[in-house]
Amino acid sequence: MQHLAIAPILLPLLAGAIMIPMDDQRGRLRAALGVASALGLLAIAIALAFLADAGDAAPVFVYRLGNWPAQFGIVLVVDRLAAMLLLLSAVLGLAALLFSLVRWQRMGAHFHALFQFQLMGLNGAFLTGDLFNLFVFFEVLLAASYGLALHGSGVARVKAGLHYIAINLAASLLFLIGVSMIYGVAGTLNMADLAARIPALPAEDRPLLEAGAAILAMAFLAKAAMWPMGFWLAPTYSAASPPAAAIFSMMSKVGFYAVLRLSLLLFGAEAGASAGFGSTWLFLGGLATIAFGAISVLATQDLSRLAGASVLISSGTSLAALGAGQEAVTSGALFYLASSALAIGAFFLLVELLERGREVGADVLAVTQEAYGGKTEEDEEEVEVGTPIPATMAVLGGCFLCCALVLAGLPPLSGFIAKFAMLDGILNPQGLGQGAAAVPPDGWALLAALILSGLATVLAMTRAGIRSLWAATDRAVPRVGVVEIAPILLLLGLCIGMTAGAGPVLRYMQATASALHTAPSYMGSVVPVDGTTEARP
Amino acid sequence: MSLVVLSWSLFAAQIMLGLAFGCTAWRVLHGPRAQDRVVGLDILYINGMLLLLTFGIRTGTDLYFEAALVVALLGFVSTAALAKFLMRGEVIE
Amino acid sequence: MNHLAELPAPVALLASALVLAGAFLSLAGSFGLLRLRTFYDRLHAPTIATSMGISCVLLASMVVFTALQSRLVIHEVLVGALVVLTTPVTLMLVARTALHRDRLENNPGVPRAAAPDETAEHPEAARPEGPPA
Amino acid sequence: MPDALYLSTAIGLPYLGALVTALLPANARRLESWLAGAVALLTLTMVWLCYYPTIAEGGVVRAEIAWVPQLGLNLVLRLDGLASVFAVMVAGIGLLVVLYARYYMSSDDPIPRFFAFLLAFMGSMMGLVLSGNLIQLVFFWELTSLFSFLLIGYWQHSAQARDGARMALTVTASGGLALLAGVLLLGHIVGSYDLDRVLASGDVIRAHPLYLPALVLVLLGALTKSAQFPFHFWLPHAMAAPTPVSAYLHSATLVKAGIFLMARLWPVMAGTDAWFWILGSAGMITLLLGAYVAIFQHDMKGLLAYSTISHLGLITVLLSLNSPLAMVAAIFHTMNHATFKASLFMAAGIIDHETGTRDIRRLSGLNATMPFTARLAMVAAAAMAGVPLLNGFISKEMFITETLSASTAPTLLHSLLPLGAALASIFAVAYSLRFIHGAFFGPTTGDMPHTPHEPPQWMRLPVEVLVFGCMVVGILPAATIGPFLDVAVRSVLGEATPYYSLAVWHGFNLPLVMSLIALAGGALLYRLLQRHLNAGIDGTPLLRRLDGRRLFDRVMVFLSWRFARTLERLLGTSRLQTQLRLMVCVTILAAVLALAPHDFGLGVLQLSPADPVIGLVWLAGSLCALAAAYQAKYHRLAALVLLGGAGLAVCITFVWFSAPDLAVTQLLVEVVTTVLLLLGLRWMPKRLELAGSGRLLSRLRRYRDFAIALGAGLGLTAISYATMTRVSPEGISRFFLERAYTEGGGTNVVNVILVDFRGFDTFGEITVLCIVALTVFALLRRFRPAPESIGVPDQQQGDVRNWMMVPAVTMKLLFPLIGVVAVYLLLRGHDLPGGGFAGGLMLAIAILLQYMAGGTRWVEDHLRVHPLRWMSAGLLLAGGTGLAAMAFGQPFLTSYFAYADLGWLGKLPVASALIFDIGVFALVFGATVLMLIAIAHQSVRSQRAAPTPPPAPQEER
Amino acid sequence: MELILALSIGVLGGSGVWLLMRPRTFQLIIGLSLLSYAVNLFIFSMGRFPVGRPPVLEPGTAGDPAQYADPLPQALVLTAIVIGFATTALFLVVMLAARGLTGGDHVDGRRQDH
Amino acid sequence: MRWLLPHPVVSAGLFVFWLLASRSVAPGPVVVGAIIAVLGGWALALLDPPQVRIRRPGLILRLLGRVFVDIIRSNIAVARIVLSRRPARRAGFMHIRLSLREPHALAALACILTATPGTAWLEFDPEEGWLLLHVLDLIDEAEWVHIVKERYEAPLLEIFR
Ligand code: NA
Ligand code: NA
Repeated sequence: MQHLAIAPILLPLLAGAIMIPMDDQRGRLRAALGVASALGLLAIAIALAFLADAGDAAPVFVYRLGNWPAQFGIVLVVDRLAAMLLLLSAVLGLAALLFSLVRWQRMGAHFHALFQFQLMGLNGAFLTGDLFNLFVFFEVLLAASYGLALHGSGVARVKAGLHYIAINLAASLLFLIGVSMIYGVAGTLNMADLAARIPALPAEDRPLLEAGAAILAMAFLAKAAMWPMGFWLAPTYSAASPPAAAIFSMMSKVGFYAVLRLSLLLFGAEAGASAGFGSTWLFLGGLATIAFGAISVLATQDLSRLAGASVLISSGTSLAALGAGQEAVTSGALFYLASSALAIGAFFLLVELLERGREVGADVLAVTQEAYGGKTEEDEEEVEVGTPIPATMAVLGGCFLCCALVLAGLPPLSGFIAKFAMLDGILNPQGLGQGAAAVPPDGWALLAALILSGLATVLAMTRAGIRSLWAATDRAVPRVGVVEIAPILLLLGLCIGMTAGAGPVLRYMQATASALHTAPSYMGSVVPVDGTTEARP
Repeated sequence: MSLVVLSWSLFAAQIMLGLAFGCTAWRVLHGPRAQDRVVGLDILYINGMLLLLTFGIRTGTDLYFEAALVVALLGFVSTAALAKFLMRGEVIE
Repeated sequence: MNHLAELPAPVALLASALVLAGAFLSLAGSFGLLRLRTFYDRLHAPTIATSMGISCVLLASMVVFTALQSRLVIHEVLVGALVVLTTPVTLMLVARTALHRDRLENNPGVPRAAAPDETAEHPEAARPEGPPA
Repeated sequence: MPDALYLSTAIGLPYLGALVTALLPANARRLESWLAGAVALLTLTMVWLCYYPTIAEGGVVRAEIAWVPQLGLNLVLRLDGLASVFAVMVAGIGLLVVLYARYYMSSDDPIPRFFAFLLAFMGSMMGLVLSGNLIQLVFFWELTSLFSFLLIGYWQHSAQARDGARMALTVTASGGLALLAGVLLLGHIVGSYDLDRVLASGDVIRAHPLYLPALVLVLLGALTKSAQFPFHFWLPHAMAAPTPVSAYLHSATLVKAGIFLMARLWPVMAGTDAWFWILGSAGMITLLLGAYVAIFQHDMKGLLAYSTISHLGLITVLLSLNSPLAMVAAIFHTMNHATFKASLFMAAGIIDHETGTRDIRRLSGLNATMPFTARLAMVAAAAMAGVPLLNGFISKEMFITETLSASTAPTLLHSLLPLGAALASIFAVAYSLRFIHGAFFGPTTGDMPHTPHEPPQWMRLPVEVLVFGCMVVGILPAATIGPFLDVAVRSVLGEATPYYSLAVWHGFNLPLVMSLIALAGGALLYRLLQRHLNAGIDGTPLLRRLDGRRLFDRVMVFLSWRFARTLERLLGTSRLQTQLRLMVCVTILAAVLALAPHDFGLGVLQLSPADPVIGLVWLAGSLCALAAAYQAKYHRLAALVLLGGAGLAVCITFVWFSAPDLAVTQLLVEVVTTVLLLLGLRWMPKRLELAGSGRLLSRLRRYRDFAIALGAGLGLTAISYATMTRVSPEGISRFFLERAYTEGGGTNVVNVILVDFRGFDTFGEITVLCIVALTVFALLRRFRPAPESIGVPDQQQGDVRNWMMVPAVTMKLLFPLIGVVAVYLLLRGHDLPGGGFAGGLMLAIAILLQYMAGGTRWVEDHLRVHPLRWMSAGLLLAGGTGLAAMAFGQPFLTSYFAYADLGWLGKLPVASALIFDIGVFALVFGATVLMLIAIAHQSVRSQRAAPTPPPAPQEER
Repeated sequence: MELILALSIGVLGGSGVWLLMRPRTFQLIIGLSLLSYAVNLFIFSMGRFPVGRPPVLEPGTAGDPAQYADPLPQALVLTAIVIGFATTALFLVVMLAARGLTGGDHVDGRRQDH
Repeated sequence: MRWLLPHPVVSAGLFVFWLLASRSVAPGPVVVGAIIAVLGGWALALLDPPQVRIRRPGLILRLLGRVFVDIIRSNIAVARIVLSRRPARRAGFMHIRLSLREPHALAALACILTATPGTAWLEFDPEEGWLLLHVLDLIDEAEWVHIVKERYEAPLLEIFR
């Protein structure tokens, strides 16, 4: 049973490792392996979520790799937050993978292996309880994301990929600087151990620790695309192949996850002199990101750029909500995170179907192509979609509408519940009717930001939707396969499910937020107070 | 007495090697042509390796021998690759 | 450095001499690399370091460790062997490169080919360098 | 309980119907309309079932379904008098509209979609009026916006429909967001979103400091939805919708949602000056403006649209008056307006349907060709104009009475009210006359696309029903509508319900005089304007410039182009340099901000004495680094060599401070990196130093960058120096030192950490390497070089065999030698410096050397490396070691260590960590070779450039 | 001694940051390499640069922390080196692909200014 | 035997290398060394290098001694040139026509000439056998030709025949 904690990492790893030497003749086997692994991950994630939700605030599993005591070896920690993110990444992974089966998997080499490693990296980042191991998993997921971002090659992807990689390499260096500073001052890498050490830190060492945390945060915030470090996101995501972009909708959440986990664990209420460190900046950065995302959303004419800009808004919203520092807002933000990740994933997949028919190989320089051996790859392959769906435009339109509704936070889908939950949390931090204290100014700012960004999204989505679905009447109806639309329907169906089942889902989120805001329960179960240097069992 | 002599000679030797390192680095810096830099780098590696060996003597551990071995082997590979690039325009044809 | 105190005096003195000689020769070679005026001249300087310089230091190391560990320690030979084996390769390649580039740029005083020809029969001494590339 | 069932059916059934209809085939028009009609009828029945006896007796039906109880958001279905009036309108007129649409819609249109949207809209409207929770109300509020958007844009091929739909959605959804904010404030003030609790908290709300913001936000929602000035402009453009939609949404339901909301919250939010001023001024302007503009509309539906705007303004003014009697009038006029306006829209639709045009200028003499329809339209129009004995008259008279009684109040607006009312009534008569006179009278030979004739009887039936209603209510108000109105009013006003009389005749009083003056004045005005109107000029006199649509478009364009694009350019960038610069600056700022509040200083640790050797090495190393930075633009090779110099300094430093493992690894990596970069240099463009790079601007940029770089460097120095002068914390490293040998079985603590204590990191790290190699391989398979670098480099004259003959001998000999070193590093790693990573890289270098010596083809004729297999095997081996532990019931990667006694050979240390390390070795070797070979292959590919596609540089050979 | 190392970290880091902000891809890659040297040394420096401590344990003993260097930063540096190596290789190849597809070596594609 | 040890000399070298590197002659390292030596030989065989046949071990030793002496001598000479303030010397290129063609022998000669400061191997023309040398102190060209041809080439010709 314990081993269930590591399964989300091992399963894709082994699947990926087996796929590496398979050549294109074994494409079907490779795809089957990939789907099997994704399904397995989904099953595991569901099981973990149920197990995590069954217990109290403490993590359900603390898996000690190599059987070393937690603060010396590396631990994986499964709590509600981790389980929820695992589930999200499993769902998005499955959807993106299914979508890719029709044609994107053949647009370049090693797609399936890279995809599995991507999932492994994501899962590892969510599970690990060790700061440096988090770096390693960040690198795993980033490396795979580089591969997926470049999957299919072409000018746009390579140009955007270059920026993406350069910025993330720089961010990784910041990560290392931050982690090592923290180690240099606190002498540990285990997050829980670190949290336990911070309150007792000598005053003269505190500035260094906080500076380290600030630098570390920059690495995360660059990945979460906080303004002004997120300009890479929209070009990269919009240039990436749709399945990659869909799974990337989880990637920007990783940065947020790290900030969430660490800021609440290390600088929560129990952190002594460091309590609440940086939350103001987080809040301001989040607001700036929302503003910039809203501006980008308004400014863009392109569907996939629109999707990218929506990621910015979503990131900014999560960050600002976290910066607000209220448990009630955090739970709303978690709900929002899940809902927007699903919708953005679906939107990226959908955009490709809507824009299908653009020439694939057009972006390769014609001159070199001729001189360099011509059409060597599968560039010119016909779009063969399998069984096409009926009433294509109606289905696509419906899906677009759903995505737009979730992203804009309009009823009736989960985006509305999410925004409402956050706004309610801002206005009534103690709960509705529980002492109507005056709302602080930052509450008003967040409220305005959420409402206005929703408005901007409505405007942009309406414009884009009308242009691509209604105005283009003379265009040929794209051929869309059942396998392609199914994942989109799956993701949007989950959004609908999150609306209908908002009560239980939000209850899970509230339990998660409450556990996050009470760091000692996490600390206590990861690093037991007594057995600090206890020998290997 | 002999200990003092040896210590000081090791120290002096390391200073000399450090100076040699500096001289070579200057050649690498100054060029003027690529081939000069490549030769410079080769010797830089040799100087570095000698530093490691003297350091090994100074500390009395032969654990730095591997590092020296690797320097000897790899300094060659990188300078050979540089030279090959200069000579043929690409490292692997 | 208390471990060095265990060394017998003659060994220590021998090692000192060898280390100093090796370091000095290496410094001389590097200094030559700095000082000599043409590339082809400079090609010679480092070989002082790669031959005697290294040998002396390696010998010193062998002596010291043999004395310290009271058994024959000669694995340093490997380093020497590797250097002897590899240095020519680098230098040959670099030299060949320099020749080739000088020829391409028609720098005077460089033999046109491996075989002797009329103009290069009696090459003069130090040639001026070509312009930096 | 049956009440709850009825109410949830009333909301759920339309949605269910919508779903079923959407799935029906496109040609099943009859079935679809029957289904829709049945749904509407059933919905109406449900309301009816609740109405009697509970509502009729002044009760409230309430059902609660748990949804998100934590947030105070439950599905609360609540039917009272006010809601039932609206619910009946929604379901009843819905039923009529379905019947009408059955004949109106053409078979070319996608009928299932139409009915699906219509039913969904009906459901949303029902949800709105039945909401017992404010958030739920907003929820359905936005849904009505959404489905109205879909209905307006139903004929999506028409640009007008698209623009109209977009405008409607933009305005109403924005208003909805404002409403959400307002409702949240109300919830905050009251402590609940439940309507009953909110309605009970009027005093608290009005006294709260947040009252005004909440009021403004709520009213923003109401006014946008009800098309009140200045948000009125969307409604005329929504006329691009099919006429049944206009009849339904734009007379009876959607636009009344705002009225509903204002009436709903009237008990708790009205009664203040702010309420009066906002609503009074907006309503008054709308009333007059709408009526005035309506006169000059040539499109029948346009006329009706502006008239609707005006009537909604009327109702708004009534609501603004803070008087219970005005409230009665407002509700009454709402009902009346719904009946006559819906019938008028339907009539206009019939005319459009039968003649092919709605242009009043083209229509003529329909009184003769379609007499029955004409009579119906005339009666409805008369109701609209406020002619006595029709329902419009009664409510309008109540309106005038209220304005007159309000005019005694102190403010200017109050005193202007009767004047406005009179003027608006005159306009109303004028446009009603225009509607009738323009279309039905005059010569029968208009220039109409079709020859006009009466519509099918069933298509006329809804109009007949509604007109009948107008007349009945107009003649016998108290007997027909009275009870319903009373229940509705009581549900709003409760105890404060005033006495009012629904009589047709109140005696010859001032209001009646004003009505009569209005009728006469309107007729006169129409007569005066007839010349102008017959001239057929587009646009409204005096208000030509006030084109809401143009303004809207300008705002939209400004928002997305000028504003958003400019801001995006200002606040964002697409340039990598700027992005990286920002990142560095933000990080520096973050660190400074974190350090600044404290007094950040050095620690107390005794510094170790400076070693001049390291000083010399670093003098050289620093110079190399600086020179590399300086040279990297024009002298790439020089920069590369200098980078090597700096790397060597790092390596020596590692040795100096007791980290031989790091030194070895650093060196290996540096060499492979150098070779990789060299392999890449071949494809880079030639770069010549250009004059003129010293422009002032670029010089300034460089100074700025220099300052940033200096800051970053100083920052790193300061932090590392400050840390090094501090005492080490009592950290976790003691554990590693103490257990490395006793429990990890190795003396090289670093290696034991890497393969055991923190083996999982290593596992991840080799995965990274593996991923990168795969990516490199995939990317290079589609590599296209720039045209000018395809050719063979000019240095390559003569055969490589010849040139490399002597060096190649040595390089080949080195192959096994380096291989042995690789194995050596691998096997001893656990105890001494070395390890799988170093070994793997070493072996890759051995292969690389052969490629350098012999060229790609030669090597591949002799050697078969299968890098992908090595990688896979390595990863599986490393992973398998971890899994093996699981088989023994231990966590993943738990190490096992023992000495196997091999007799005379001695004891062989068997550590699972070694197997793990072998996995690392294989993977690193495979990945490195794959990358090197993949890049190297590009030269071969380019030289083979030929019509036949070259095989991809697969791993075999 | 500490100051020398801190300064060299600063010089490496500063040069790297300078190159990071340059317009050519090759400058960027050299810059990233220099920066990763700086960062590796920086991580290493967080173990407080012990001078003259033995790098490996005496066989059969448990190490005394006062006698040995802090091994953990070293292990971290090793991981960082490997990952840095991998990413540098990847960046190189992307740089090549960009060069091939855009025809230039500007970080933003074909931009010509400075 | 051929298949087991295709390159016995190299295998022997590798075996010695291993033992030296392991710093031990215990049975364990010996066995591993033997395995590695065999594997190394096979690896080299993959590359299909020309077979080396080395004769006259005595001559090899004599040559090594001679080279050793020369290295010391030329080290001193070159060090003097480098360090002297105004060196009286004439550096220059010179051609020597070699009879050696065997690659290993040429490689050995290159090692010798490189290891001896003062002479630098620049270019070799395998067809005609012309070797282009650079000599730091080219006072007597004939003397250098003699050294290369007689002192080094002749024994090498004997050894690699
Ligand atoms: Na190691
Ligand atoms: Na020489």
